[in-house]
Amino acid sequence: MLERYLTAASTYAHWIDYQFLLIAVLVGFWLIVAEGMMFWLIFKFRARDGRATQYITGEETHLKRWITIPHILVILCDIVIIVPAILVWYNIKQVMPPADETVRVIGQQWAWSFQQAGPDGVMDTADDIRTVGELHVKVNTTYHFELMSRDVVHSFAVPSFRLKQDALPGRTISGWFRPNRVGSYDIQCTQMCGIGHGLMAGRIIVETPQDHAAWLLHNSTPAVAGQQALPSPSTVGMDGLATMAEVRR
Amino acid sequence: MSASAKPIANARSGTGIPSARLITWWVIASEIVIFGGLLASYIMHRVAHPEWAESASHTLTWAGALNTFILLTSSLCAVLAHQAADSHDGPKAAKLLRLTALGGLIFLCVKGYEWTLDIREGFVLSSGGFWSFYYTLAGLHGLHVLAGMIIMLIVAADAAKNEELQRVECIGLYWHFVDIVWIFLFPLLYIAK
Amino acid sequence: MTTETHVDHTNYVKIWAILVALLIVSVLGSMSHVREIVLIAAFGVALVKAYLVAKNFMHINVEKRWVPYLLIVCLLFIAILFAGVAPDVLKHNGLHWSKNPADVLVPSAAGATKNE
Amino acid sequence: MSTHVEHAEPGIFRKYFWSTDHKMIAMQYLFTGMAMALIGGYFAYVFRMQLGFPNQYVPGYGIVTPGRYNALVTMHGSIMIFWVAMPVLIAAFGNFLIPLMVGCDDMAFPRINRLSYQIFLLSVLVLLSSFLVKGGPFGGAWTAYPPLSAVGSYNLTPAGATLWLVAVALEFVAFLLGGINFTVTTMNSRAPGMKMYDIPLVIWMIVLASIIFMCSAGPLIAGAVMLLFDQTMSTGFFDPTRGGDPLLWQHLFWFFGHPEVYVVLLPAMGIVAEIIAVFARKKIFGYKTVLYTTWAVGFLSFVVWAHHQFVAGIDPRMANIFSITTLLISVPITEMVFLYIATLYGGSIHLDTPMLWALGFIAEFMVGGVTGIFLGSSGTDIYLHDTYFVIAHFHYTFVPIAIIAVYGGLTFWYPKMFGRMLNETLGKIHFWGTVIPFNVIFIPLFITGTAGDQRRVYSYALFAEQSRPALQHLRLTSTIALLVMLSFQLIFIFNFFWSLRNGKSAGANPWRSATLEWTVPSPPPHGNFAVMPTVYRGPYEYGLPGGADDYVPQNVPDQAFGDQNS
Ligand code: HEA
Ligand code: HEA
Ligand code: CUA
Ligand SMILES: [Cu+2]
Repeated sequence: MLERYLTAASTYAHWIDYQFLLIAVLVGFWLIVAEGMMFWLIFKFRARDGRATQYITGEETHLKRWITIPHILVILCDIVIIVPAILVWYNIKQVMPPADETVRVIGQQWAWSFQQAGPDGVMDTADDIRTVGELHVKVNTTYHFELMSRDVVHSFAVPSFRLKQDALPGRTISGWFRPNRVGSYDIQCTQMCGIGHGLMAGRIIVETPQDHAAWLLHNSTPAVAGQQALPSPSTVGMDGLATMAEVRR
Repeated sequence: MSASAKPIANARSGTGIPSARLITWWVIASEIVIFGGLLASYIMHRVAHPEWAESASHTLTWAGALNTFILLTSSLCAVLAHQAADSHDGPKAAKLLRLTALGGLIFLCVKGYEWTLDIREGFVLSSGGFWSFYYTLAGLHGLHVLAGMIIMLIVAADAAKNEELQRVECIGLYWHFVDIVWIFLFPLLYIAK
Repeated sequence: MTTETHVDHTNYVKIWAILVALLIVSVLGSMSHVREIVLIAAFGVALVKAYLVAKNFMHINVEKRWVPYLLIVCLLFIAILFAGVAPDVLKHNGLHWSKNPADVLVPSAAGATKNE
Repeated sequence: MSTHVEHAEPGIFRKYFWSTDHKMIAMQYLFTGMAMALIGGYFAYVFRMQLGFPNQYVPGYGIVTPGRYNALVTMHGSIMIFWVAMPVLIAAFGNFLIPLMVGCDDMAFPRINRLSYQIFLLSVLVLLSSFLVKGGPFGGAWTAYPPLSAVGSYNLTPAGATLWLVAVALEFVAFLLGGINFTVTTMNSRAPGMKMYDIPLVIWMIVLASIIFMCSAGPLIAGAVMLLFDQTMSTGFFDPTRGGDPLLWQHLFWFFGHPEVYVVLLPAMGIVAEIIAVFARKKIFGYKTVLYTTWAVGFLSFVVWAHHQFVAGIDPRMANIFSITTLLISVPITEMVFLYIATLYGGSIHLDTPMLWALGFIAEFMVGGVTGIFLGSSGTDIYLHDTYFVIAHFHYTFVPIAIIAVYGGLTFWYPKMFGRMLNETLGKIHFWGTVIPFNVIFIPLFITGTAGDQRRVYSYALFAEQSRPALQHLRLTSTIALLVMLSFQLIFIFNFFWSLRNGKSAGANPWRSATLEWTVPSPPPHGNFAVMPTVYRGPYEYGLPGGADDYVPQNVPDQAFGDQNS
């Protein structure tokens, strides 16, 4: 259902989409029943001359049934919803499938920077690739991310992956994702982080292994620390930069 | 508004507890969650940061202990004032209440002296996590002492004229509550190191 | 007013004396080097003192029943708060997260003031 | 603002600003709240215009820059919750109704009541003054997460942030005082004979809401002190580089923030209960069960707070607990809603304006409630958190509460407050002109949220997926519907002030209602009751078989059964 509105580009996107559908069907049913009941009662018992009101306290067993039975059914619905909801949560947030690759994601006012291993496959070596605003990943590869923030709370969200995790200063939070569709997708910051919050956009580029290897080779010159502090034009576009400059004034 | 212009609402007592005492209990209940929230935050941080013990060792245990003693004694005066008010002896209740307020004043003086020493040693509000909590907790408590004293003197002025004697008990309840808060602040800030 | 139960004068002074004695106990206990004794002297005694004040000075035991219950419920809410928050604030790491000194991996934070 | 002239002896100031009369204090709260609603609505207009017509000149405001956008959203949220919903639903209705409905002459502590409003007014002034300081009002969202809210160089509105915090703290103090007073008055000052289960539901709910507020606000007041020191005294309570923890604030905030939504929900539910009973001529179906569900909601509301923080960096294992409790709390609310619907059964439903609002409330609130289930189940919240789906969810709860139910209450008690009837035709036009556009505003936002639109973003230009034209059309639809909705509010404002002078005279009991406030003249005189009433029965004795009229007021003795006529 969700895919009608936004592509699903990671393995767990479908889990969330199915869960959404399940809830939609169950609560949708109850919503329609309840609304329908209400409007029917309004129509049926609209004031008419000569018809007396019934005196009902709500303690009568034969009438109370009409509350208790739906009530139990709603509890059952809640259980049917919560069990898969927790399973989805568990599989996304609590267990981490073994990683093929690891990336480090750092939020700051108001850009995302990324660090990943260069061709040698090891983090924190000279050939690490650091990028700003753009993350290149291989399709069908399980990534672990280590998320942190330099200043305030940000939130690392990739809607097409159904991925969202706040980045807190002072903490490293890890998670995982496994892209399964080649393409280029939005990275949002979804936590209010100051006046540039609406400008804190990024792109995540899912490539075939070949393309990714080529990209790695091409970019594996050691980055100078500190250069990452400013978003690159490639991410925000000239428009964004201009606004950002205005904002900083 | 003079006492006689009180609404009928004020005189009724559906629960069997006079309104004045009832409202005091509710005030205490809402204060419990204020202090409770702050204390819970402090305890969590304190357990998480064993290194704060070093800062805590600079607090002056004697000052804390002395202040505990003063508050306990003033609580005694408050309860004796309540007893006097119960036997309709307004002037005596007033005298005891003023004594209680005096206890509060001494408490604040000791506190002021202690803080002066702390600050001279270079420990201010922003000198680190422990000190931030130390000044915030004790400061919030101190404000309650101050507020209690002011109300107490007002109540005492009425009580001396044998008016509004039911208030003597209420301000006493509040004062005991402030005392209890301190009973916990003392070990938390001064003893546990 | 709690006129129903008349508590006599000497009683209050006695309670006060016990409270002061307890205070002395806790101060002395804190000088011990055994951690358990310090903790009991600090918090065990504080609980007893608080109980004595609440019972004897605030007369909470002769008040309507629901009043102490109300206060206990307020404490319970704080306990719930504590239980919900402690896994994040009290601990330094948990499932897939850990607190890091900010300067370890984030170079720009290295300049930030660090105390203690 | 009220028109009735009593003895002219107290001067204007004493009468309107220094009064201890609960009805006057209610009016003060009501008019302050309505003025704030206009401000909050104006902000919604400005930022929705920006979202509908990005970067265009907004008539009546100007260009919306990112910084200003944030400030507008923050102020909109804070004002609507703290300075509209709270003062109108709890303080205005609570003040007006409690003494009248429990049968006494005033609050138990009238001067504390006056103090409460004065502190509230001060908080309004402090908040509004933040529009004048350098940097402008605070822009870090109504949740004010530190370190953004704590450090001036991060939020760039240091003065605004502090003023916002002080204003919120003052507002809390005002409502603590007010709430304690409500609670004591209801517990102690009821008319003789009014037992626990004879108290009208609206009073129960306002009082329970006050108690929930009292028990949940404490930790946040403590948090506010800490945040204030972080802002102004360079402490590090929430600064991780100095041993603090930013998550602590989030917990303290939501420990209050979640109960807060039920604090405003309950009074609205109470208002609706009164209206439904009167216009369906029915006893509330299962009065006691409604109360039990209310208590259950009150208690459970303290154990669900972290559902706002599923992905905020809390330990993932904790999310499971909070997800379960969140779904659990939907059970008593569902039951409450079902009981209201069941009340309609066997009734004789008169669709006057107040009833339209009340039924509209139930119909719309259910949509808001069920969408809460999507958010409460932790798995889907990963995706939906901080999207417009959340925005649509809580506007489908808040607007029914703070706008629809409030209009219901206002149209219902207007005759009692001012002694005149509102115009029925204008009332109905206003109803449909509000409720239909309301759905057209927020249904599109469910869709944009589902499509990934994140909140608090002034423009989606930089987000390729979000700047699809289809989504922009939805945003535009929403904005235009808001313009329609706002223009229909003029009808209400006209009706309100026009009827003050020109409305039909109401008489004491125009709706043939059984609760005590309708036994006194409209508007009620100082002291309310000429003879203090005694209560003989519950509040909802409608549709009685065999009576001369179909209802019996609470204060009519059993033997006089049948010969009462308001
Ligand atoms: C008064 C306002 C109000 C009310 C009543 C509610 C009621 C509920 N809310 Fe909502 N909520 C808010 C105001 C409110 N909320 C606000 C302001 C926010 C966002 C704050 C911010 O971030 O700025 C929010 C956010 C919010 C979140 C966090 C979302 C996020 O940020 O990621 C969650 C998650 O669990 C949630 C859940 C619920 C639930 C389960 C209910 C339940 O109580 C609803 C229960 C009602 C029903 C269920 C409807 C009636 C029942 C039926 C029609 C029968 C069918 C039902 C079933 C089969 C279950 N809400
Ligand atoms: C009670 C709460 C309440 C109410 C009623 C409203 C009403 C409205 N809200 Fe708001 N809103 C919030 C609480 C509320 N909101 C909160 C808490 C946030 C989050 C803030 C944050 O992220 O920090 C938010 C955020 C928010 C956003 C998201 C902004 C963003 O994230 O970028 C949007 C977007 O469309 C929006 C729109 C609207 C609209 C169109 C209305 C319309 O319904 C408004 C119409 C206005 C009126 C109808 C007023 C008319 C009044 C009178 C005529 C006087 C009569 C008065 C009385 C009867 C009391 N709101
Ligand atoms: Cu970073 Cu919002
Ligand atoms: Cu919530």
